[in-house]
This record gives sequence, structure tokens and C-alpha cells, in this order.
Amino acid sequence: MTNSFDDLEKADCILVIGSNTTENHPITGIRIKRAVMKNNCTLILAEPRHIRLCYYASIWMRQRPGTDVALLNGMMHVILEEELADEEFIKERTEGFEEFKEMIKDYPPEKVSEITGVDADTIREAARAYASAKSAAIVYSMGITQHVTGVDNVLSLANLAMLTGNIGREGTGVNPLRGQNNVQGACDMGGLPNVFPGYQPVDNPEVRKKFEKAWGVDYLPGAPGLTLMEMMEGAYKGKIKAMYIMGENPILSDPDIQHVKEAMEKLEFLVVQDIYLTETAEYADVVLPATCFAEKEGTFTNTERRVQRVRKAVSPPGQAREDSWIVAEISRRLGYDMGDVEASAVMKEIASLTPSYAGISYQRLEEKGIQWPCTSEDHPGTPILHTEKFTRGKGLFHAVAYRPPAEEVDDEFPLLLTTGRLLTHYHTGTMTRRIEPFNQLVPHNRVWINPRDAEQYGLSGGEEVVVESRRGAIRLEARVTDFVPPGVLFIPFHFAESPANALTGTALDPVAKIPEFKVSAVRLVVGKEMKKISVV
Amino acid sequence: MGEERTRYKLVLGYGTCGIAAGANAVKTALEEAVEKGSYDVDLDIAGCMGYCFKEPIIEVTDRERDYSVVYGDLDAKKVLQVLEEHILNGRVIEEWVVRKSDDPSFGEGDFLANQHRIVLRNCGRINPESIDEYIAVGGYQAARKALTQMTSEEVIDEVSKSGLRGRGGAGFPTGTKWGFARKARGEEKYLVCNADEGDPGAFMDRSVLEGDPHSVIEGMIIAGYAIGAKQGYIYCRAEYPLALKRLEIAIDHLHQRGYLGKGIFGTDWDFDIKIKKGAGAFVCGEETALMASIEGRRGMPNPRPPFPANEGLWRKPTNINNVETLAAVPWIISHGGDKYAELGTEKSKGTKVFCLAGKVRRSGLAEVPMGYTLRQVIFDVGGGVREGKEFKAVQMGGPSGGCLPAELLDTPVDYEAITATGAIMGSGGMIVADSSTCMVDLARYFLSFTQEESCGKCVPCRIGTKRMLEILTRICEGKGVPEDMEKLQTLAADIKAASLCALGGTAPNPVLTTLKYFRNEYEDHILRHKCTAGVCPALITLFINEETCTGCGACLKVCPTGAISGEKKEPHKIDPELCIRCKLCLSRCPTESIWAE
Amino acid sequence: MEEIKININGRDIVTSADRTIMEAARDHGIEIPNLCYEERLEPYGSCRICLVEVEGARGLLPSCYTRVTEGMVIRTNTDELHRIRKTIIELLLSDHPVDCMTCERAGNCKLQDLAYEYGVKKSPFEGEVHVYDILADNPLIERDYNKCVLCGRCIRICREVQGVGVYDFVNRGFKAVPGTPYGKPLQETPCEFCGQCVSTCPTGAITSIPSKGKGRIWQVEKVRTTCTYCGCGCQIDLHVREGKVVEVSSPVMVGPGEGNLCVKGRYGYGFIDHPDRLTSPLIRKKGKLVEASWEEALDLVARSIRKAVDTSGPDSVAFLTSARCTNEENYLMQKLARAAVGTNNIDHCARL
Amino acid sequence: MEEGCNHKHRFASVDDLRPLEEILKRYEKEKGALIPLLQETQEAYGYLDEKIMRMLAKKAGYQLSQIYGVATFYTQFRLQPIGEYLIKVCHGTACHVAGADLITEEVCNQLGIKEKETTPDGKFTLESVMCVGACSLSPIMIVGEDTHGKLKPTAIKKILKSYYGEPKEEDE
Repeated sequence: MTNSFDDLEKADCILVIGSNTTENHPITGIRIKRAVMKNNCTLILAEPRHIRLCYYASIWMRQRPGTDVALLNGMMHVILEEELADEEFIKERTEGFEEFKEMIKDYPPEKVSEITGVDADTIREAARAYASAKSAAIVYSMGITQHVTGVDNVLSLANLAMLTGNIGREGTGVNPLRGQNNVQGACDMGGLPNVFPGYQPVDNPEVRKKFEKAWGVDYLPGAPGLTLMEMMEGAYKGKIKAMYIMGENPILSDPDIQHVKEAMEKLEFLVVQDIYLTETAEYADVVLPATCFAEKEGTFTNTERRVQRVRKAVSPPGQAREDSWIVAEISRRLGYDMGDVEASAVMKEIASLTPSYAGISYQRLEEKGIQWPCTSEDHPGTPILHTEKFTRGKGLFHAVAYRPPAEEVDDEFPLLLTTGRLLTHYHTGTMTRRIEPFNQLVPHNRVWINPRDAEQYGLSGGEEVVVESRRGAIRLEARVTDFVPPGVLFIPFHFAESPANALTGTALDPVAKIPEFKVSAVRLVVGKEMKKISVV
Repeated sequence: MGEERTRYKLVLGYGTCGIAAGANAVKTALEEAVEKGSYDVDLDIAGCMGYCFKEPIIEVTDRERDYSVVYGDLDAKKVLQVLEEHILNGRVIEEWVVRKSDDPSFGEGDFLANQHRIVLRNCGRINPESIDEYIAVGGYQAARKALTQMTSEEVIDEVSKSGLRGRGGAGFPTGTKWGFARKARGEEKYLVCNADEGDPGAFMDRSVLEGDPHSVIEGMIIAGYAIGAKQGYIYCRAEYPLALKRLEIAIDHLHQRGYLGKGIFGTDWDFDIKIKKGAGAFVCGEETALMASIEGRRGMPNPRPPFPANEGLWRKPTNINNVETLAAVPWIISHGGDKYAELGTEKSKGTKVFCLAGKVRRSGLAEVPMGYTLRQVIFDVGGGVREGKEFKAVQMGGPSGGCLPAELLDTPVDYEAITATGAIMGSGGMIVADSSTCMVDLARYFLSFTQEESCGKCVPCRIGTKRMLEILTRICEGKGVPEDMEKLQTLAADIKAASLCALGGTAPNPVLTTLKYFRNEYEDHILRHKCTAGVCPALITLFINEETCTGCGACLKVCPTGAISGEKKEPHKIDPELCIRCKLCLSRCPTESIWAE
Repeated sequence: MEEIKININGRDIVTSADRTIMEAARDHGIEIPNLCYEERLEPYGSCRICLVEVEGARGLLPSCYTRVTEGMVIRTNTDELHRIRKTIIELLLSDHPVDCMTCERAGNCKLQDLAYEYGVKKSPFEGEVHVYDILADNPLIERDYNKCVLCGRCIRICREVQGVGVYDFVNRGFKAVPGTPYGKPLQETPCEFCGQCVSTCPTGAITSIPSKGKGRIWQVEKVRTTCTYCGCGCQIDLHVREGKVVEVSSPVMVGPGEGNLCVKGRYGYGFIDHPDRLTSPLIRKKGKLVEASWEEALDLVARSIRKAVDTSGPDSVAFLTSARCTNEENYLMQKLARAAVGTNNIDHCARL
Repeated sequence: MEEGCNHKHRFASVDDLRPLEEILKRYEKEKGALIPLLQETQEAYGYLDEKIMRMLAKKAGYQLSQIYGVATFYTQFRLQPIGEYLIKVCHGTACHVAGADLITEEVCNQLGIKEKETTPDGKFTLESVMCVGACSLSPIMIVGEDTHGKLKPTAIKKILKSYYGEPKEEDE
């Protein structure tokens, strides 16, 4: 997030796009709801499904999944046409505006309406509301990123914010909500193939030198490594021989799980370190019992860049050991001694090598969390990014044209599937599906079907159906609800017995390599026909 | 009104009280007769004239002689006789006359003669459904004057000068209140007319709304102008369908005339009024609860401050005035604040309308100048206690008020003087009690009312009044203990101090005043297990007068426990062991041979 | 905000004009007892426990509701206030089951604390007592309205904070009680089972079922940590008793969640000591995963990675680090990949 | 009398959503219109039916809990169907002093029902109300739209009987 949770409650207008905030980030959802209820903040919602935020939204744009770029371009068309742009901000703080402006001309609301299915006047209304607010914030989540156009979507949001000067101030910003407790931290810590901690590029020799010196090694590789999906592909093709997975369950979380399974099987060696014998661990050669958050010291970094303490409350079960100990032991056996891996010591090392974490220490965190960048011990942390300049200096407008999703519906697969989470369960369900009350509340998977589609298939809800895509099929209960628009199905991906990701495709965003979970073409099979289809 | 003036004008009292007493039948009979016959009359209706005790009534005005007679206790047959005798034969039927315009001492004439009517100036005199009649008596002159010749500050000054105080009960100076709302920051402001007259025993607001809705609306127009509110609300009880209907008619007429809406009275001032119907909650008479109700929420009060003047309806500055207050405003603007202030006492100016009811001989509306004594109101206007019985107490101010004994009858009607007695001026209900009213039961009744109407928000009111009620019920059932009186007293003090709103804050008043002035009755109940008024079932015994009992068996049939025995046509007997004192027999006895002791 | 001067109990205090009396007092170490007040909620003013005396005011004022004004002279502890507070507590206790011995909230109950402080052993008032069925119509939240003090906090938190509005008061006066529309079980309402109502209930009227009987507040050790679910980063207290997490709460007005939690944050701790937890390293032998010692397992891992590096180069090894693990662990994992193995093949599920 | 015993309430069936939709439309733009919405819905259907309330909540954008809270706060609202005629016995002070309890008791006796109940034939529902503001005619009872004042318990039987289609006699 460029801004903070507190900031959301200072916004006059919030655009929520591709985020079912109240279910996936409930506490951020509270902030948005409160902004509306208490401060009369105007909520604009761009979301294909009827979600709880619809009750709070002044404007709801129900776009077809995968058409976000067109929708945002349409809004920006209106803003330019009606001269609602922040000329001064554009002049002072950005570049690339002219090219962008040319491109936007192709997106009059009427045309956009045809692509997105959103009424042209609604697009106008939304554009006006966002652009004329004193301070407007954008909140987005996986509904924006999990597309082949994920990066385009994000760039379009950045364009929108820059166009109206809604960045770098209180109550503004472009605010992604991270799906997991420490995605932010894992990225910050260099858990990415192209950067060291603090987003210091691996292909920068200066940076490499710094780390080589600090880590006491002669050589660090300078070429960026493989991304997750590329790794899977590499494993499938035999290029990756050994894989070490810590606390991930790609067999349920990754798209096209059949493919992932095969990749796992092809590995010469797989080690999985987790707290349960996950679906992925079943494929491992070695499984290492790790600790959960309640059994260790450390820090998480939340979606607003706030570094906060994790503290040990209970002892791990049996012989389970802390992940840091395990990693260090393996390292030692590989001939590299990591030294003291006690959490506060590691943080000291992180701070010494990561400018944005430089001022962070356990001593300071004892009191409360700190938002990075925090560059020195007396730096208070940074609630709002880009107040004076952008990381690269001037903000760059990207002329982003609309591209359709990788897979579109056709006669064979006439329905569009989108996936996501439910409030009561979490991710692949390894934790929440082991919590009895949760299983009582939401015992099994259901596919959401609009009443109009249901009628066509003769469904009234409660019956078993099969959902099939080009990649696989699953069997689950039908839930008839107008929370999904006609032509769209929704399936949560928490359930191993009917895994949504058996259906999703591996089409990736070309830059970020994020799979398109949010759009797959599927078909619905009911009645006797179901027997003919083998399900996962 | 016809173009040709007829000699006689017949005005039928057509308020809720009249209708309840049978005015509909009288109206139908009159209409039919006038249509068929050739009487030199025109018919009109009016709201309550105040003589509720004589309803249904008509006023016959002889235009030629400038003389009028009010007939009361009519029915469909009697009214035809009036037509026959009075209109055709020119003979007044003396025995039905309530009042003669030329002889205030005749009949019940002093009922009106002892009043001074400002708020009720038009009630019973004009047709409330006709804006023309209101205008004909000078209506909307005050509003026009205020809007065209006065600044809003001048209007507020005039009202301040009049000394008018909130007639809803609290008695806050109206001019000051308007000043607060005027000064409150904010473009959008609201004016609310509180017509949620919930006090049992009070019906002056209903009478005014039914009899003269325009005066209230005119008051609102003036008030809206004074404080800067362009939207007014009238929050009226749903239990007053006729008042609601007449308000709606009035507002319709005003829209047609351009007296409500955009640019009223040819000025650039906008003002409009919406009617909000209450849904049955006494607590909504409390300002903050009333606003919650208008906003569509449970009518639960909020603490003040913030006061509505700063943060009211939809959190905007809001001024709330009671019906009677607003109805007095046009008069004040027309006649001047000084004129109004000539009436009354040092701190309580003008007049106050009281609703006389209970055991008073002439129940109805009484508007008297402040400073009149209770005795003057009850005896001179009200005609004293019914059936010549002895006056025991007057209950003033409903469930928030108190019961005052005969010794205090010379207390003047004045906010401070009444408050000093432990009662309150309240909205103006006066229930007269005689020896057949049990004061402990009356206190219990009021507490059961407030208990029933408590919104439940704050602890003292929700649980405190419940516990007080339980103690009182215990006393009425003869299970009281001497400490109960002390307990009531201390609990009452805490409830008064700690309650959130005035409902709880005043709920103990009926108990405290009865404890103060009728302690002997409590002692009778607790120590001697006696209810001298013969009201509390557990403490009475029912007897049959063997001398007058005809042995008709009516009581025997109705007795639910079989406590009554006796042969047909022989005097019956009640077995006190079996009797549960439900008094059903008492009400059934055709010869009134059953009594309670 | 404008700075103003007030006086509380004889002490001159400088505070800001947007504070309530209660807040201003608290800022200066003066605690005013209360029951319906909650920092997360709009003031309500219903319990009347926090009444104070303000010079010149008509009657006593609720300190939670009343904003300070310049020159205000306030007394929070007079004999009259003490007596009134005591009466209110006595009234509340006259319609409250005195079963503190077994009540889930004993030791963590505002009513109990008040009764203790004001020395109310037994209510002097007798009368009708509510008898409601205990509602345990779902696996998480139990409602026992016999213990309800009608502070409205559950209703308000559900409406003001959650924006869900499962409850409202039903009926009025003495018969008023919080409830769901038509008395429906929670699962038939829009309830999200966040347990915010539990967290704000000052008595034992709304309690969590999973932690029932698992430990009194003084029997548990609270460990402050960060929630492990989504990226909001709510601060939570794990209540630990005998080595087990028995309940989760969130410190009010602390951290990004300000004390609010969702269903997972509050009730999603059952996985920690689940019997499915891995308790020993496993090694695949003859196609099956069997228990092994740490030595054996770690050696095998190191050997296998070494083998891949030796035969196919460091880039034949891939590392998936975890968005579920700590910063420190992630740091070490990428260090392992880069420094120990020599590959940048490290990623995690940020993309998923 | 124009509003005599022929006055019958014909309430809409709760399966017929048209009246509700009409009402909703009328209040579409008015803020804070929940109470009039409920009042008119009750007028149309006779009571606040659960199904209708759910529909109203959804269409008018209210939380159902709020509707239920309001509906149970105000005495005017009913959650159960009522009989053809609603009998309201006034229990204001003047009526109380004049023996309103006996009136209620007698009505109960005559109809064989308790307060807030409806006769098995669906003819009458009995309620107690607080002051209707016609204190000078106490005790008072309102049946349907007709007000009966200065009542005596002995008169009840005759009044009630008049609502069974028999020629109605004049009130005394």
C-alpha cells in the first residue's frame, strides 16, 4: 500500500476494484465501511460479483471479469474529456502523459460499455466521483493482479491516480491488499528471483558486492532466477532437479493442479517443510516438521508495510523445529554457516543490509510496529509513500491498451469461472479446514450460479454438479445466488476435495508471471451426464 | 358557505370527543333533515368547543339577533327537535342549553366565561377544514407580517418579549430556544412541531390540531422563518387520526395558496412541512427520541448535550416546539409580545390550556391566564367535583407530574410555583380525584405507565421504575412493609438524578408527591391493610345490599369463582373466601346493590 | 483542535476541545467507572455509571458522551455520585444471575468489577428476573441474555464497526433485549462470526464457545503477536494455558486492527495443536513417507541438493519460500538459495 | 353512520407483493422513511409478516435487524395477523380512574380471549392502548374505526354483537 489503513478513513472517495475486502481483508473492510458510514465517503465499487461492499457503494460497476483495463481507461477518458484531471500534478510530478492521452482517446465510455458491460453513464458517474473528490484512494487485490493483464491493470490504476493527483497525500494512494500475512515481508526479504532484500536488484554488481561482502561469499549469481510458475514448468521439463518448498502448498494454490502434480513427480528430489502433511508434502522425498506462528519469534510485515512482532507463545509439537533452525542446519550441511539465526540477530543483519529496514530493531518493535521505509533508528517510519517524488523520480504514465483475457468463453465452455476465498476459510484450507467450528459453518465447497443460468440447467440449488474446464473437472454442490452475474461462476479454492485450481489455467501475466485465476472458461455438467466425466 | 346568508348558522362540535359521543349520528340526522326540510340554516362543523362533558353539542347562531345558544348532550332525535323548536318556532329548548351568549351565568356558561382563550381562540368557532374561515378571522396575517415586515431577529425578540415558555412541559423560554437554533452553525436547519401528546389525560394538542390546525401551522411558518429552517415536520401521534387528517387538509390548502413551498407569501423565503406519524411510543415526546423516530429508528433518547439546537435531526440544528406553544405564536406576532406578557405572573406569562378530566364535573378544555389558582381552574371553570363528592386530589402533568391535595388548591398556575409542590406544570393534564380514587393505586398506575413506556435504554428507568412498580404493586396487594416507603423514596431520588431523559427523570414524581401528601393512604395499605377508596382488590371486601338486591342473578352468572350464591328473586350473598374481588358483579348489578369496602 | 482548560476534581487540566470528559479525565490518569462505554464505539450514554457533576449543568452528565468545554468544572467522585452508581449496580444485579463461580467471564467482567468496587454483595431489590433460554445455535458464539445489561455494545459494534447489523434491541423497556430478527439463530442471519460482539460484551452475556471452560483470565498468559491470516496484520493476544492456546483476543485500539478481529483471527487458532501436526521428519522409503531423525533427514536434504548442484548446476535447484513465514525466515531462505547454493531461483506465492 | 359495521379491512395476502412494491416506490427518495414504510405495509397486509419484511429490507436497503427493532419498539406494529376489527380499550388516566380495567375484563370475558389475542373466528383482536385523548368521555373503546365513549361494562356485549352484521344500535 502506498498509504495506510488510517488513511482510508480520511478519503472522500474510495475506489475498490478487484477486492472482496470484507471477506478477504475483513479488518480493512471495516475501515472502508466506516469511512462510508461515518465520514460519508463515496465508495465506488468495480466488481463482477455482488459482494457485501455493494451495500455501502454509491456506484457499483459490475464489469465482466478481465475487462478492468478497458473500464479504467473509460473512466480516464471521461476525466480528460470533462477536464477533471489534475493538470498541475501531471506537469510537476509525471511524464509520458501525451502518449497516454492519445491512447485514452480510443476509450469513449460507450465503447467501454460494450467491452465491460457497465453502463456508460455509470462509468461517467464513477469517473466524476473519483476525480472530483478532494482525496480519493484506490484499493485493489487479487481481482486486479490475477489476470494475464495483471500488470496492465495495476499500471492503469497508477495512471488513474496520477491523472487526478491522488497519490502521495493523506487519503489517497494506490493500495494493494496482500492476500497473506507476510507476502509483503517475503517480497521485502528478497524472496523473489530478481532482487535481494529491500528490492535491491540482483543484476546490479554494486549490490551483489555488498551482499557478497556481508555474507562472506565470493560470488553471488547476477542473473534473475525463475519465478514460481517457471519453476513448475522447469520441473515439468526436467530442468529443475531439486526443489525446497517451505510453507507452501502449490498443489492446491497453483493453477492447473494436474500439471503441478506431474511436475512434482518429475522432480528428482523434493523437500517440503510445513506444519502439516499437505497435498504437496505427499509428493515429497523428505518432509520437515516446522513451527507455526505461535511457536516462534520473528516479524511479519503487513500490507501497509508495517513491520510487527511475532512472539512465541507455545512450544512446537514433538520434534517440530523452527524454520530458521532448519534452514540454518541445511545451510551448514551445504558448507555455509549462517551463524546466529536467533530472530533478533537476523533482524539486525536485515537492517544492516536493507536501507528501507535500516531503522528497525526488536527494541523498537517492542512498543509498536513500524512502517518502512524506516531508514534510521530515529526515523518514525513512513505512513504515506511518494509524498514528494516517486521512487523513479517522476511518475510515468503507461499507455496501456485493453487486451482480452487469455481464455474466453465459447460454445464448448460457455461459462466464465472466477475463483477466490470465503471469509471463514483461508487459502488452501490447511489451517482453517482443521478447525471444527469453521467446518461446521462452511462444511463443503459450492459453486455459485446465477439464478438465470441455474434455470437453464434446471438447478434450484443444493444439488451436485460437475464443473469442467479444458484442464480438469470437479464435482461440488450448486449454490444458486444472484451474488454472481449471469454467465459467471464462482468457486472458492479452499477445498482439496473439489479443488477450484483443477480448472484454472496457467496463462501468465507476461511481466509479473501471475496466473489468471480470475478468468477461466468452463462448462457446467448436470444430471446423468456427470457420470461420464472423471473428476479430480 | 352559501352566498345568501341564512338566518341561522348551526355549528356541530366535530372533534374526536364529539364523534366519540355520537356526533356522527347527529350530523347525519341534521344533514338529512336540512336537505329535506326548509330550514333557514346553514350547517358547519368545528373542532372541540371545550365542553367535552356535554358532547355532542351544536351552537345555534341567530345572525339577525347576533345571539347564539349552545345545546349539549344531543343525539339524533334531540337535534331534530332543536331544528323544529328553535329554528322553526324560534323557541329555545332551555333544558338542553349549555350556554347562552347573552347570559354567561346561565347553564354552564361560566365554564367559558372564566376562561381567557388565546391558543383556543378559534377552536370550536371555525371550520378547521376550511382555510377561508381561518383567514376570515385574521389567519396568516401574523405570518405575512413576520415574513414581509420583520427580520428573523425581530420575530425572536417579539417572542422573547412575550415571555412565552415551552408548553410541552419543561417551560423553557421559547424565544431563547429559537435564538439558539438561529445562531447554530449550518445551512440546513429543521423545525419540528411536537404533536406527540402522549400524557394520558392530556388532549389539548389534539383539540387544537383538530379545531384549529392552521394556527399551529402559521406558528411553524413564523418559527421556521425566525430560526432559518426551511423544512418543518409535524410529529403527530397515529392515535389522532382526525388531527392528522385535518393537518393534511390544511397543508394541501396551503400549498394551493402558495403559503407553503417555494417563495411563500410572495417573499423569497421557502418553507414546507411534512407530517410524520408516530407509531405508539410515549417516549417519543422526548426531543431526542422524537428525532430518532423521525429518522426511522427506535425512539430511544440520547443524552443532551449536544442539544438539538446544535445537533438535531440528521445531526443538523433543529428546533422543537410543542403544539400549544406554536399556536400561541401568531397571536403574539399579531398583538405584540407585550400584550401577551400582560397576562400571567412574573415568570410565567400568557395563558395555559388545561384538560380537565377525571372526577371533575365539567371535563373539557380550560384556557386560563397564568397565575390563576388551581381552585379557580377546577372549581370556577371545572365546576368542582362530580356528584357533589369531596375533592381529594388533582393529578397534574400526567406520569411526569404529581398529585396535589386540597391544601394546595390555592397554588397559582405558574411553572415555578407548581414545581415547588413536587408536581409539574406538564403539558396540562388535570385529573381530578375524589374519595373513590386510591392514591397508591394512582401512583402505581402512573408507574406502570412509565414502565410500559420506558424505552429500556438507561438502567435507572428500565430497572429502577420496574422495582418501584413492584414495590407499589406489593403495597396495593397488602404485602407492603413499612420500609417500602423509605425504599421508594431513596430509589426515586436516584432514578430522578440518574435517568437519561425526562421520562425516567420525572417518572417517580407521582410516587413522591403521593408519599408526601397522601402518606396516610400508604400507611393504611401497609399497616392497616386497608384501601379506603375501595379500589385495591386485595384490600377490599364486596358486599351485597340485601335491601336493594332483587335477586336477578346477573352477578351470580358473571362471577368467575362462584363466590355468589342466592335463590332467584332472593337477595344474594358473596362468600369473601371465594371472592377474588374482580368487581365484575359490581358492574353488572342493575340496582347498584354491590359495593366495596 | 483547540486547547482548552478544564478542572476535574480540583485539578486544572489542559485538554483539547474534541475530547469527552471521560477521555480528558483518562488522559490525566483519572478513571471514571463505566459500563456501556467502549473505545471502538460511538458514545451511547445508557448505563449512567459514568455520570459526573458539572458545575452549572442541569443535572448530572454522562462523561462518556459529554464533550469538554472551556472552563468546565467537573467532579467525578462525590458522595452522591457514589451512591447513584451503587444504586445502578444494585439495580443491575437485581436482574442478573449471580453465578460468577461458573461464569465464563468471571475475572474479566465489568459488572463484577463494579460490584466489587462499590461493595454490592447482594441487590436490595427483589422482583421479576428475566429467564431467557441460553442460545448456542452455532459452533462459536453463545448468548445468555440473562446476563445482559443492555449496554447495546454488541448491537453497536455489529452495526457501527462491522456494518453487518445482526442484532438490534427487540421490544422495549424492561422487556427489551438484544436479539436477531424474528429470533433466528445466528447462522440464519448475515452474521460473519467475527466475535466482535463477544469482544465487547462487558459481562458473560455473549461468550465464545471454543474457549468455554478452558481457562480463567488469570489462569492464562497473554502473548502479544501478529495474526497469521491475511495481510492486515492485526495485533492479537494468544491466551496460553498449560502450553496451549485456549483463546485469542485483540488489544483494543492497538495495531492496525484497533482491536477488531475477524472470524479467522479470533477463532482460527485450533490448527495450532491439531493432531495432524507433523511431529517428526519424514523420509520417503520404498515409496512411503516414514519417520526419521533430524540428522538423517537434514543430511539427506543437503546431500540431494548438493547432488543436483554438482550434476546440473545451482540453477537446477529451486526454492519456494513462504508468505506464511516470518521476515527472518524468508531472509534466511533466500540467503540459503543465494549464498549457500548460488541460485536466484527463489520465489513464493505472492503471485497467487 | 358512514363508517359503520360494513367497514371491513380486506388485507392483501402476503404472497401478493404488489402493495409492497407500490409503497416502496412512494418512499423511494425519502430518507428515514422506515416508520411510514412499516405503517403503510401494515395497513396493506394487516401486520408485519416476516417474508414481507425480508423483502422490504432488501429492496429499501435496511438491515432486517433494524426493521425488527423498530417493529418491536412501537406499539402500533404487529407481527401477527389481526382480526377483522381491532378493539382498542383506552387505559389513559381518566379511563383508568373510570374503570378501564373492567372494560378490558368484560371484553375478554365476552370474547373469550386475552389481550393481544384474536378471536378464533378472526373477527376481533383486543389491545390496550394509552390515552386516545378523549378523556372527557372515559372510559373509551375503539372498535375498528368507531369510538365508543362513556362505556359501562354492561354495554360491551351489545356493542360487540353489532359487529356481527346485525343492525347496529346507536351508541349510548
